[in-house]
Formats: sequence, C-alpha cells, structure tokens
Amino acid sequence: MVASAVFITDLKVIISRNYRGDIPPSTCCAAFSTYISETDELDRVPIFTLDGYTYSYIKYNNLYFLGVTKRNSNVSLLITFLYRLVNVFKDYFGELEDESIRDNFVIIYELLDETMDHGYPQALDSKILREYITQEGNRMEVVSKPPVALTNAVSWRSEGIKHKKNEIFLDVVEKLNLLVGANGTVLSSEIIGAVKMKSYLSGMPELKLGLNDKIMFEATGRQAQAKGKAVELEDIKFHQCVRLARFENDRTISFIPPDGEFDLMTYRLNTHVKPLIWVEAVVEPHAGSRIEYMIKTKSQFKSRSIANNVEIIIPVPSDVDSPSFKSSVGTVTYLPDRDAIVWNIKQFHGSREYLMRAHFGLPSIGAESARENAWKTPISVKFEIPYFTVSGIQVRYLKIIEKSGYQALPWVRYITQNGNYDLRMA
Amino acid sequence: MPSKPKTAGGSDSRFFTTQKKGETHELRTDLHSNDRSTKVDAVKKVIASMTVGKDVSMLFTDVLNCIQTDNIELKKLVYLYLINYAKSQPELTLLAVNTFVKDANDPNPLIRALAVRTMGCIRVEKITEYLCEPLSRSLRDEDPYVRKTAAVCVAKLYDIAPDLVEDRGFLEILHDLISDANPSVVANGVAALSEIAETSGKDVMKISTSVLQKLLAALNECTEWGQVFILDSLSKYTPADGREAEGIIERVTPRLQHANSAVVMSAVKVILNYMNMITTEDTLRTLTRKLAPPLVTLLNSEPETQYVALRNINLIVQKRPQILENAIHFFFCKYNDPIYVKMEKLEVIIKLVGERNVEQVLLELKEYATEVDVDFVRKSVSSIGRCAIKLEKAAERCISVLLELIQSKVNYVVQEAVVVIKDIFRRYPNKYESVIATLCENLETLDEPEAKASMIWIIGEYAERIDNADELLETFLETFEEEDPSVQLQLLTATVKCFLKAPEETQEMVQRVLDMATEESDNPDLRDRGFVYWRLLSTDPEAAKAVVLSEKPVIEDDTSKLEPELLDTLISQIATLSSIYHKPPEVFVTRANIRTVTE
Amino acid sequence: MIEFLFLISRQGKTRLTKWYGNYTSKERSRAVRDVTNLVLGRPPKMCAFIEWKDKKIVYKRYASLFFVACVNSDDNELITLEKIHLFVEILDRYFGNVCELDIIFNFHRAYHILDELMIGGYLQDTSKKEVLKSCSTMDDMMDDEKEIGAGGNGSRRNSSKK
Amino acid sequence: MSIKLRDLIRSVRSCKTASEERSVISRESAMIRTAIREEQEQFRHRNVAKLLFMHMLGYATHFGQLECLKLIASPHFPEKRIGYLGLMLLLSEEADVLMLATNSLKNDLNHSNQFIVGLALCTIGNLATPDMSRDLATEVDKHLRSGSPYIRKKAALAMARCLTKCPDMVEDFVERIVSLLKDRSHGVLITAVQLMSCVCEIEPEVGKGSFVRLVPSLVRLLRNLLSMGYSPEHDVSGISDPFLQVHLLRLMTVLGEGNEEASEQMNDILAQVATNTETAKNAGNAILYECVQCIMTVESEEGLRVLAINILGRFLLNRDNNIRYVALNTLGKVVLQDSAAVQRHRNTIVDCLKDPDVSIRTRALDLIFKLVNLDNVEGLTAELLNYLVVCQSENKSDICTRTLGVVDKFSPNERWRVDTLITLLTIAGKDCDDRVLSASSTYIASSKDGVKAYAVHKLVKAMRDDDGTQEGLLIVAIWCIGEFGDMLLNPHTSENGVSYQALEPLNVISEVEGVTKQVTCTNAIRQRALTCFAKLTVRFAHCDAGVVQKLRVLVNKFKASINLELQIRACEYSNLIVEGGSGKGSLARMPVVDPKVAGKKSLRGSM
Repeated sequence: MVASAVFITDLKVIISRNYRGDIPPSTCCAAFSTYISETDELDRVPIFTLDGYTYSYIKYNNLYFLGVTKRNSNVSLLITFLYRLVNVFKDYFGELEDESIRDNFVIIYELLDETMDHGYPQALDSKILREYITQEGNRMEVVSKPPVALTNAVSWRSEGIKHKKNEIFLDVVEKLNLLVGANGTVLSSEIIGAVKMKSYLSGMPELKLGLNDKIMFEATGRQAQAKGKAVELEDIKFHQCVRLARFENDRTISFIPPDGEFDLMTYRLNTHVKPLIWVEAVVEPHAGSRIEYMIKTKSQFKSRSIANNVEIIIPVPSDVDSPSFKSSVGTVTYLPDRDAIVWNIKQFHGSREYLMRAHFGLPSIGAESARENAWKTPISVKFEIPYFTVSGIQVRYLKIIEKSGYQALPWVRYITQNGNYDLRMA
Repeated sequence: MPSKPKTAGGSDSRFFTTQKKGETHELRTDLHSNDRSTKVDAVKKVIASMTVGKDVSMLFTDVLNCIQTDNIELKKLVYLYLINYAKSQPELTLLAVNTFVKDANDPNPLIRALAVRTMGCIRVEKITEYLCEPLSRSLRDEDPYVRKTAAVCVAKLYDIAPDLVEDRGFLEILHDLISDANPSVVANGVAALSEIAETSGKDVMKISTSVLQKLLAALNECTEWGQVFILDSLSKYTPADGREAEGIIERVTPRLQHANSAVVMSAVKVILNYMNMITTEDTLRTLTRKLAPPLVTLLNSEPETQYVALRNINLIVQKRPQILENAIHFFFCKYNDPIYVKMEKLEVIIKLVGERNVEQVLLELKEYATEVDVDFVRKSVSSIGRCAIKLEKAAERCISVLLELIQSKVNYVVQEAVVVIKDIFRRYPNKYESVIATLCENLETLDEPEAKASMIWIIGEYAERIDNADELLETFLETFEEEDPSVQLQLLTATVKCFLKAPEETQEMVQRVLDMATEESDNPDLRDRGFVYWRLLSTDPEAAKAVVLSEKPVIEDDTSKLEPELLDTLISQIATLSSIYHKPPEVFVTRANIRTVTE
Repeated sequence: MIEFLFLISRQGKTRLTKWYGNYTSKERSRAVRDVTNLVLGRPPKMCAFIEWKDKKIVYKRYASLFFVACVNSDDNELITLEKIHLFVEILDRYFGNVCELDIIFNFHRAYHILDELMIGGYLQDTSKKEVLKSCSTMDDMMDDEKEIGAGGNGSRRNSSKK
Repeated sequence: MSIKLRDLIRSVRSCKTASEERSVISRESAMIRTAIREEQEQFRHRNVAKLLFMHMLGYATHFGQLECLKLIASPHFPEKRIGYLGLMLLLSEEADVLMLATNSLKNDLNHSNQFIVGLALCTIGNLATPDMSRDLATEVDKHLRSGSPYIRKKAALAMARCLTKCPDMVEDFVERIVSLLKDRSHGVLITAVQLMSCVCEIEPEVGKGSFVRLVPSLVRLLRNLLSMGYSPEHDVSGISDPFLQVHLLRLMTVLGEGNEEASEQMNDILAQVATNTETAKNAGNAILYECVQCIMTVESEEGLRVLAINILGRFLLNRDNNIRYVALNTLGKVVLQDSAAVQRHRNTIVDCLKDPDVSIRTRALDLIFKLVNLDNVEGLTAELLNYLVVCQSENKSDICTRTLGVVDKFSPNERWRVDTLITLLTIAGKDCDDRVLSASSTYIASSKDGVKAYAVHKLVKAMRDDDGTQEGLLIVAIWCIGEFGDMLLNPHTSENGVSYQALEPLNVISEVEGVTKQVTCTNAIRQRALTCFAKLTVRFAHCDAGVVQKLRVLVNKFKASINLELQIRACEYSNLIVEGGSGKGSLARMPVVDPKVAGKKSLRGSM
C-alpha cells in the first residue's frame, strides 16, 4: 500500500483525493499546515509521522504535493509517484501553480482517479493519458476507449503513429559535478551523462544503440577496441522502454522508443577531472565601509574548444551597495536577489586567463546576519562546451528497423555542461 | 477589486465586505435544469465548493439526480461527489446502485472500469452486496483495463467486508489473475493479494514455483509501478535454497538499471534479503559490486528521494559494509543540500570512515563545523570524535582538530567537543590527558547538562592530574540544587572519587554533596546513588575504593549501531517507512490517537 | 496596555504591525509567526481571546482581515475588542467603506491614523471625530507642501478604489 | 530609476511565490542602498516609505535607519511625518542610532506648529529610551499645560512612557498629573486616567498616595458619564464613552484596594453601574466586567459582592463565548475570597472542559484547580484525569504538576493518592516532569506497607500494559520494583478487593528486562533499571542462585556502554554484588524522604 490520500495544497487544501477513506482529510491537512508553518525550514524533513498518520511531501513552486498514509507504506514509491504526478500536471497545464490547479480542478480529479487507485500508482505516462483524458469540453459525443497501451507490455507508445519524415535526434549531454576545497584541491568530481532523444518515427520501430562501452567490448571479446577509446560507465539507468534483461545479458541497448522527447538513458562516471574552468578569489572586507573582491579565472581545456555563456557566480554580503566592477573580459552584474555578482563571459576559449575586480560599499549600521552566509557560500560556475564530452563517450551506431522498412536518419550532438560546480572560498 | 468574502454576520459585516446570497438555492435550480451545460456547470460548482472544504451534502439528492447521463465527464463528477458524501447519506446512496450495475455492463470498457472503481470507493456496507455480482463479472472481463481495475477493487471490498470477499471466492479469482496473460493485471492482482495478506495476517499471497515464474515473467513486461508491487511481494518470499535465491536474483538484477528509483530500491531489497542464503563467495562479490553504483546514483536524484536512499543506505552499510566501502566521497555534503540530507550523509560518512580515508573525512568535517546551521555543526563536531573512537590510529589527529575548533570559542562547538572528548578518554584511557588544560579554560561556556556532566566526569576521573580539581568541583557544587539530575549524578560520583583519591582536602566537600543528594533531594534515583556511596564510605572505605575507582572496560564503539535482529527486520523493510525510521512497523503504525476534544 | 497590534489577512499576510512593548527583532518575527498561526488556526465561533505566553491575544475578524491585539493578562479583553472596533470604524470613515486593498496600498496612512488613536499602547482619544479631524488637517499639510511622491500620489480618499 | 511605493506594492502583490517576492524586494533594496549611499535627497522620503513596506514583510532594513533621522531633521512637514513614522517602525529601543534623535525631538517639541509637536510627543510616547526620557521629561511636562487639548493628551501619554522608563522621576511629576483630571476633553481625560493607573503600577506608594484623594472626582466623572444624554461623539451603542468608564473603574480599583474610606466613597456608584448598565452589547458587558472586578477587589459591601458574583453567574450561562470566557477568568480571581458562591457553579464549570474552544477549556481548568477542596477532591480529580486523556499533549505536563499539587494538599487517604498518581502516570507518564516522578515514588515509599505492596503490584501491571512509551510510568515502576521487589513475591489483596497474585523472582526480573529491550527504551530508564537490578540482588538474596546470577549478567551487560552513567553504574554495581562482596549492605532499603523535604520540593513546583 502506498497512500491513503493525496493532497495538493498551498497550506490550504486546493485539491485532495481520499483514496482509501481511512484518514480524516481536513485534520490531516491542518496538521500538515501546522507542521510546515511552525517548523523552522531548516528542521523540516520530507517524511514525518504525527498521531499515527505519516506525511510525505514534495514542494513545487509554492505548492505542496502530499501523500498521507496510516501504514508502513513504500515511501520510495510514494515520493517517486508524487514527482511523476507533478510531471503529468506540468505536461497538461504548462506552468504548474495554484491557479492552474484551481482552474483545472475537474481534469485534475480525473487524472488523480486514473493515476492512482486505492493508493496504488497506475498510469503516469502523460502521452498515453492524453489519449483518453482530454482538456476539451466537448467530449460527450465521442466517448473514448482505454488506449491499448494502458495495459500493454509497451505502455509508453500507442500503435499507428505516423510521421511524414522519419527522423531521430540524439543529444549526448554530460554534466560535470565538481567540488573544490578552500585549499584548491578537488574534493570530488563526477560526470552525470544523459542520452536524450527526440523521436519522430512511424509505426513500432525497433531500435538498437551502440556505444563505445568498454564492458560491452570486453563481453563480446573485442579486447582491442576495449583498450582503445572505450568508456567505462559506472552506473546506467534506462528509460522503461529499454529491455533491461537483454542489456544485462549482452549489454545491447534495444528498445521501442516512445514518440517525441524522452531521456533514453543516464549514466554516471566517477573520474578525476581537472576543473575545466578554474576560479580564485581574494576578498578584502572593511567592516562598516566597503568590501573588495579580486577574481581570477582560467580555462583548463584545449584551446580549440570554446566554453559558451560562462557565468561565474560569486557570493557577496546581502547589504552591499554601490557596486562597481572592472574586468578584462565579459560583463559583471550585481544580482541582489541572489546575494551574488555574476561575471558573464560569452565565449571563453581554452587555455586563457582573465581578471576581474569588484568594489562595494557597506552600510555603517551592521547586521551580522547579513554577512555570515556570504563566507560559506561557494563560488559556482555555469558553462556549456559544445562538440565535446569529458568522458569521451561516442555513439557508434543507431539501428532503426520497422516492418514497413522505411529509412530513418539519426542525428547526434555532444555537449558538456556544468552540474553542481562549486569552488569553496578561502 | 479583491474578493470580499462574507463575514459571520452581525453589524460588523458591513466592513471590508460585499454581500452574496442564495448560492445554494441557485445551484439547486441549475442541477435540475434541462440544459446540459447548465447542469454540468452546476455540478462543477458543487464539486468546486466541496474542493475548498465547504459542506455541500445538502445537495445530495439533487446531484444524484444527474447520475443518469451519457456524458462521461458529468458522470465522473457525480461519482466523485458520491465517494465524498456516501457515508453521510447511506440510504440515499442505495439509489445510485442501479446506475452502477448498469454502467458495469456498459459496452465501453472505460465506463465499466469507472463503475467498478467507484463502487469500491463507496464505503457503505449496505451496497457491498450489490457490488459482488458486477465485480465478479469484471474480474473476468475481456478487457484487461477492466480486469486490472477489478483486481484492486477486491482489496477495497476486503476493507469493508472481508467475510464477503472470502465467502464469494474472490481470493481464488485474484489468485487466478496472477496467471493472467496481461502483465498489468498480474501486477494489480499481486498488489491486492499482498495487501489482503498484510491486513488479515493470513498467507493469501502464496508463492508457489509456478506463481514465482509468472511473477518473474511479468516483471519484465509490466509498468514500472507494477514492477514495484511484484518486487515487494518477492521480497517477502523465502526461496527454497541458495540456488533458487540466486536464480531469482539473476532475474531481478537488471531492475537496478531502471530509471525509476522506486524500482531500484525494491530490487535492492529483494537482492539484500536473498543474499543471506547465498554462500558462493564469487556470487556475493559480484552482487556487492553491482549494488554500489545504483545506490550512489540515487544521491543525484531529488532531495526527498536522496533522503529515503540515505536512510536505507545507513542500514545497508551496517549489514554489508563492503558494498560502499570505496564510495565515501559521494557522501560529502554539497553546499545547497537540505539540512536533512546533510545530517544523513554525516551518519553514513561515520559508518564508512576507515584508516584509508580518515584524513580526507576530517578535512570535510572541519569544513562543516564552521557552517551556519547549528545542528549540522554540532553533529559534525561530534562526528570528528566518533572518528577518533572508531579509528585508533586517527585519534590523535581528531583530537587536534577538536582542539582547533574549541579555539573558536563558539559556545555550542565547545560543548559538543567536550562531550565527545569524554568518550575519547574512555576509549583510550590515560592517553590524551594533555588536552584537559584546554578544556578547563572553557568551563564557564558550558551551560548544557550533557557538556557539564562530561566535564565533571573528566575532572573526577583525572583529579590527581588536575591541580585544582577540588576547586573546580566546588564551583559546580554551588549550583547543585538547580542542576539537571544528570549533572547532579556526575557531581556526586566525581566528588566521591576525589575524596577517595585525596581524603584530607575533600572531607567537607564530600559530606556536603552526600547531604544534598540524600537529605535535600527528593529524586529517588539520586538518593539511591547517594546512600550507596554514603553507606560504603562509612562502613568500608577500602571496598568503596574497589567499587568506585576500579578500572573500567574500554567503551565499545557502538554508536548508533542497531541490534542484528532489528537490522535484519529493517533490511526486509527497505524502501518502506520502517526503513526511514529505523523502527519495526509495529512501533509507529498505531491506531490514530483518540481524537482530542478540539476536533 | 496594548503590547502590539497586527492586521493579518486570511491568507496569513501581515498588513500592519505596531509594537508598543519592547521586543527585539527576533522576538518580533517569532511573535508575528506564532500569533498568525494561532489566530488563523482558530475555528470560527470560538471566543476572541487566546492565551499566549504570559499575555493575551484579543482578535476580531472583519471579512478578510483579522485585527489582532496583544494585551496584558489582566487587561479587560472586552474593552480591547471595542478599541479594535473603534480603529476599524475610523479606518472605514477615513477611506470611505474601507477594504483590504485600501490598507495594502495605504499602509502608511493606516499607521498615521493609528498614531492619532493610540500612543504607547494607550488610548489617546475616544472620539472618532477628533482623530479624523487631526488626520485630515495633517493630510492637508502634506498636500500643501511640495509633492514628493512616496505613495502620496492621488487624492487620499478612494485612491485605491477601482 | 526609483519606482513609486505604489508600484513596488503592486509588483510584490503580483509575485506568485515567496522566492519571487524575495527577488523583487532584494533588487529594490539594493537600489535603495545605493541611493542612500549617493545621498539622493529627492527620493529619501519615498525610499523610507518603501523600506517601511519591506520591513513589514520581514526583510532587513537596518541600513535605512539613519535616513529616518535625516528626514525628521528636515524643515518640511511631509518629510518629518514619514521620518517619524519610519523611526517608530524601523527602530526598536535597542537601536544605537536612536540617541541621535534626541536633539531633533527637542527642537520639534518647541516647534510653532502643534502637529509637529504632536509627532515628537507621539514618538516619545512610543519609543523613548531611559536616557531620552530623562532628557525630555521637562519639555513633555511643559506641554501637559498646553493650551491645546490635542497637545495635552499626547503629552500625557508621552509622560507615561518617560515615567515607565525612569520610575525615579515619578515623584517630580506626580502632582502635575493631578490637575489633568479637571479637563473637559474626553481625550485628555482618558489619557490622564490611564497615566494615573500607569503611575500606580510603577510606583504604587507614590501613586496611590497622591491620587487617592481624587476618588470623589473620579466618582463624579463616572456619575456624569452615566447621566449624560446622547453624545454622538463618544457614545458606543447607546452607552456613553465606555472607554472612559472602564478606565475610570480600573483606576478606582487600584485606589480602593485595601482602602476602606475610598471604597466606601465608591460604593454607590459601583452599585449603580452594576445594576443599570445595558448588557445587550459588548460595550456594556465590558463595563460590567470591569465593575465586577472593581467590586471584588476593593473593600466593598457584602451586598455589592453578592451582586457581582451573580453577574458572573449570569455571564457563565451566556451563549457568547467571549462573555463565558471573562466569567471563568474572573471567577478564577475571586474564588479564594468567596469559594462557596463559586462552588455553586461547579458543574457548569466542569462542563466547560468539554468545550471545543481551547481558551475556555484553559480558563475552566484553572478554575477547577482552585475549586478543589477536601470535599470534592475525588470527583474533581476524576474529571481532571479524564481531561488529561484528551487534552493537547503540550498541556499535559502542566496539568500533571498541578494535579500533583491537588494530591499533595487534599488526598483523603494513602491508597487514593497512590491510585491517582499511578493513573496519572499511565495516562501522561511521558509528559510529566521529574517533580511528579519523584513525588510519586516518595509517596509510595512513605505509605504503609499494605499500600506499598498494592502500589508495586499495580505498577508491574501498568508497566506490562504499557507499550513502552510512558517513560515516567516506567521510571517510577522500575524504581519501586527495585526498592520493594520483595513484596511482589507475595500475593496481595487490597482493602478495595483488588487481588494480585504472587510473582516469581525471575518473572519480576524479566518484566524489567523486557522494558529495557524495547526500541523505545531511553537511557534514563536503563539507568534506573541497573539500580533496580543491583537492589534486587539484595531483595531476592534468599532466592536460588540462578536469580542473582541472572541479575549479575544484566548488570554486566552495560560495563562497556558508551553512555557514561550506564557504564559507571554497571561497573560499580558489578563490583558491589560480586560473590561474597562486602558492599551489599549499601543496597539495603533506602531511608524514606523526610516529608519536610518532599513537601518543600513539590510545593515549589505545584502551582
């Protein structure tokens, strides 16, 4: 059992669905609101039990999605369900906020009815849901039937899809997570990769994706290739369309794709990478009058690559005034709502080095609380390097077979971005 | 203009307000309208009021009146209304039964399923009987969508009328559904049976060899949610032997690659539970290697999922520390992690720390100990001490970090450090007393009982090495009466120790403390302790020495380790609430407390 | 004596806070949070008094707004309700059928009015007429001086009516 | 460019989320900080107004404090007005910059425009520090005799602040206040009366001494109000100036308390108010409520007091919760003077414990604790224990402590006392504090042996029935088992016919061991259990060797515990109870607490 009831609330219930009738909804919602408003934000936990009722919630914009249960439920499933429910709503209504919930309460009730039954998640694929739960009011004439996909082994794709042009786009996106200590050593670095697809293929195509996967080469006895430019992926997660047993067997990635956009797979690699963009900061505070920053940055990748839209975000105290900047390249902006300055460099070529100075006034009447945080927040960097992956992963082939025998072209792009890319300040 | 809602009457209502009247009456008229869209709009308005918590039960018959319709949207709304108010109007609800029965025979499977689903949600005992016939037909419906809905409906019915379910043979039909050709029907059948098994405590979810094969086959085919239901029921199954366990594990392992973290967690649960039965070293090693990456990957998911994962990893590393022995750096805190994630990461770090990585861990902990959040800082400081207790070789290094932190003079850092240094002393007796002097410099910052008690114990234990031990105790004694009992107890013991070590100087002091503990206190626990000392000292001082000053065994490093039996119980509960609380389900799954009069 | 006075909207937004007792900024935000929760959490038809710490909360709801006063525990709760009502009546006359929006956009005027009605938590006058008269004279003095602009645009009455 | 206040409010209102709001405010706040740094004078007025708005929403505005000072120093009225408003809202008494305002205030107090003087007085009345009060009191005093009632009333309240901050100045100014009572303006009168009450509070001796002779004037004022015809300016629902009436009554209460003569002078008017006040509306009830309090506090005649109590009785039956609340509240104050009259309403009061309104319940509870006496203790304690079951958990601790006070004072016999305490622990053992636990153990230990045996048997049963969560119950039970465990080995039948079977020593031990094994078991319980085991080696010494052996194992289990107290106990006790050890005598039955000590402790904690 997963949930007795699901609430969507901004501390007053906007909508709720009591699946099992074994909890008092208004009491539970009141108890939850009290918890949120009376517990310091820092002391809150996403799962808690009060008077025998357990509350698990996630927050999206100003909305709380809350599941309540009386039993020893599978909370992992519940939390995942709530996130997926948010995705379904986002897909249906675009931006998700209290108004879009209120404006669409009828359809939301329908969706709540279809996505969960008696506390068990059922169907959360919005593409399929859209086939029989639609937003158009004039549904009286054509009463739809349940899509076959709903109960099919292939629950993510309907039959009879047609596209004029059969195409498929692959984006290999790698995000670099990096944490650099105050003394300049790399504390942890990790690559989170994703193969994102946009599929516009007709019928029920069978796809097979080939990567330069070291383990696959080894498993199939191609030691030479394994030693070459192969990549060892540490953990791979697949979209539900991929045949996991087959992959487990011979590392073949075979699948019938959903139509449109989806993430085919994500992978994780734990390798020691040199920080692609290095930042150093020297800060000189003069309490009650002013504060000065000197920032140095260096690109540590090959000079023929270019990092685009680089943003170096440096924390500053929350009550500074009169910002002034001097930099050898790019633009610098003070963002008071983030208590930070952002140094923006549109194009950062490899193997370059730049300097920036910032100067602020500080009010004579101090508030210590305004400053504390500024010393502990790390510098963070955002960037994007096209035609490049840190791991060296490559798509060797994408075979597409459909019984009608059409030809389809796969398009592949590679890109590296920042993930959690933080450098602690000294 | 803003909305100016009505106020609770009286002459004040003219302030901040505009009036609105006769809403209910208007709705009632509209519900009976012949115009379809007026009717739909009226029902929508009723539901809207219901949604915001207004009581619209007085419109029951009027809404029920709309149930006969070929408009599926309207039908759904009326059904929703029924679910909400059926309990308050059981008699009137009976009037809806005909429509349900009719809808359950509708040519459209969507309508059939809707009827069955809704009937199950109407928890009125009177209608359960009418439910049986359409339900048993739906369980054999040609459309799998209806069958899977009916399967869940059996569980709903069991909630209201368990006898009915057993008498009418629904359990057998459910069992048959596990062999259904459609994987979604299998999954919901498993969910329903598992729930009934849990509620009734009867073994209705019998997994035979053939059922097992069906489940494993469905595992590859059904939706991600269905996979979780099946995995969870597999985790409760006990394989016949190691070979069978290995066989099932082999079929389950691919699930570790699923993008849905709930599927991953449930797969981990099955594997860990079955691993106990596996004896082949090779297989164990392979599994250990396979489990680590998916667990680490969970740390890249949403914070709530991370929290669930971390609480479970905490159990997993206690059960099988090898799995994540090389993964400690994944648990280092990110600046913007929520505090609840950071706290759990600290717990895991302490469980994974070893001689190879302790240097790096200490640097991290020191960094955390200067952050802003008080609870996190305190836990970081105490974690440094726990490293020392765990790793003898690193103890010295840990102590020096703690001393550095004490220099910060931050009140709660000092107190936390004192508490944990006391434990280090007990783990490595007579080794690090050189730091006592530094601790004594910070006496006046101590205002929390645990820190005070710790410091007093240190003074008593090392009295002969502290020049003015008796004076220090003396200062604490001045406030004896106001102290927390834990501090009083330590003062009592420390003073007695001092007296046994140097009777001349402390004669008067020990008399005073014994007086306060026995004559002037009414705390029976403290008095017991006081009288025991007093009687010992007055009858046989040598025996007193043997009792009080005897060598104590080195403390066990058992901080936050669970008892093996409990740990096994919890491992079998991975992904559930029980694994979050680290408590067996019966501790927190209680009947909701008696309602208080406020409600 | 009134320790502090709040106007809180039904949504929990603070519309006005006036402190007469001595509270540090930490205590202030804590009190706003606590009292807001207490008052909004009360079901309707309960009595208008809540015991809070060693003080007493006296509140009254006017449509979407709660007027909340904190008084000493031995103060006369019933007359406190009348004081609140007096304030509301003055606001109503000043703005002409006052609504929450008037207070939101003219919170400084509400403060000015309050300062003519109470000082240091004590009642300064019992006549609506007196209070309104001095407020309007001062408003005229504002208009006479050069227009500086801090929300002083537009005429003072009905300035926020649609 | 600086946006208008209106536009800022608008854009904040259009924010959907808290973070959106924060971002709008932070950006605006940064602009204002820079504007302040650049001394953009033309926007100062507007910027402070915006800061007021941000401040109200809970954002930092410390950097704007100096701007307020600059504004009040301006010659222009609009700037002064917003400056003073800012000063009063953005600064609290601690703000260091406040002292810089003294000079401007002094200047403005001498301004020719009375409204500017009024702003300064208002600021002093709301915000003055002790230093400012001392510096400005003479100036304020001057205005007490201003020609304008507008200034006089403001000066009176500014004076109230100054005197509160510097009570030593009361003597210098007290006589000046007296003359204010001759004023005709209601504004000046009400401020004067409040100022006098205020003075009586800070310096009761001086205040009462100076004002008591005014009682006839106060009575006259009140009489005039009662006889006054309709006056639209001061009437509230047909009652003439209820505010002034209430505050006059308040002042009279203070002056009449303990003063026969003054009370005598008030007698007639109080009777008149009590009988003639119209109670259809809240304003009338407010006066009546104040009047009742006055009657019950001053040295009034018996007949008048009866009248007052009857009014409260009527209030108690009122349908309006507000009125019932004040009735309960006032009955609580007068119960000690006239217990019998209040006892008459006992049932109504007990019923209030079931009211859905927590405020009513709290008042009723308070009152019930005061109503308890030797005659009704059993009935009322039963009601209290019932209430303990259902009340909110945060109140339980307090109710336990106060119930202990009742038990202390009114127990009819030892067994009732033991029963009550054990029931209390069974219901709220996890909420009650140490005093209740200590007292419970002490009372059991000091009872006669029959009651002791009954108690320890009963506790074993309660402990067995508990799910391991009522820590306090377990602590008391375990202590009693350790101390009187030998009594468990015999069957017991109490006077009320409850029988308990004899227990086997090993069963007793495993009951306690069972508690220590529960997941919910705390170290506090384990510590007590160790002492219990050690003592049982003596209580069960005559039993077979296996029993003591079992106890030794249990004690030894914690010898390496990371919990300090557990380790100390385990180590010490294991040395004490070794085979042939000489220290066992020290574990013999403990002397009973000197009742004086117990009394002292629990009294301190009781009410």
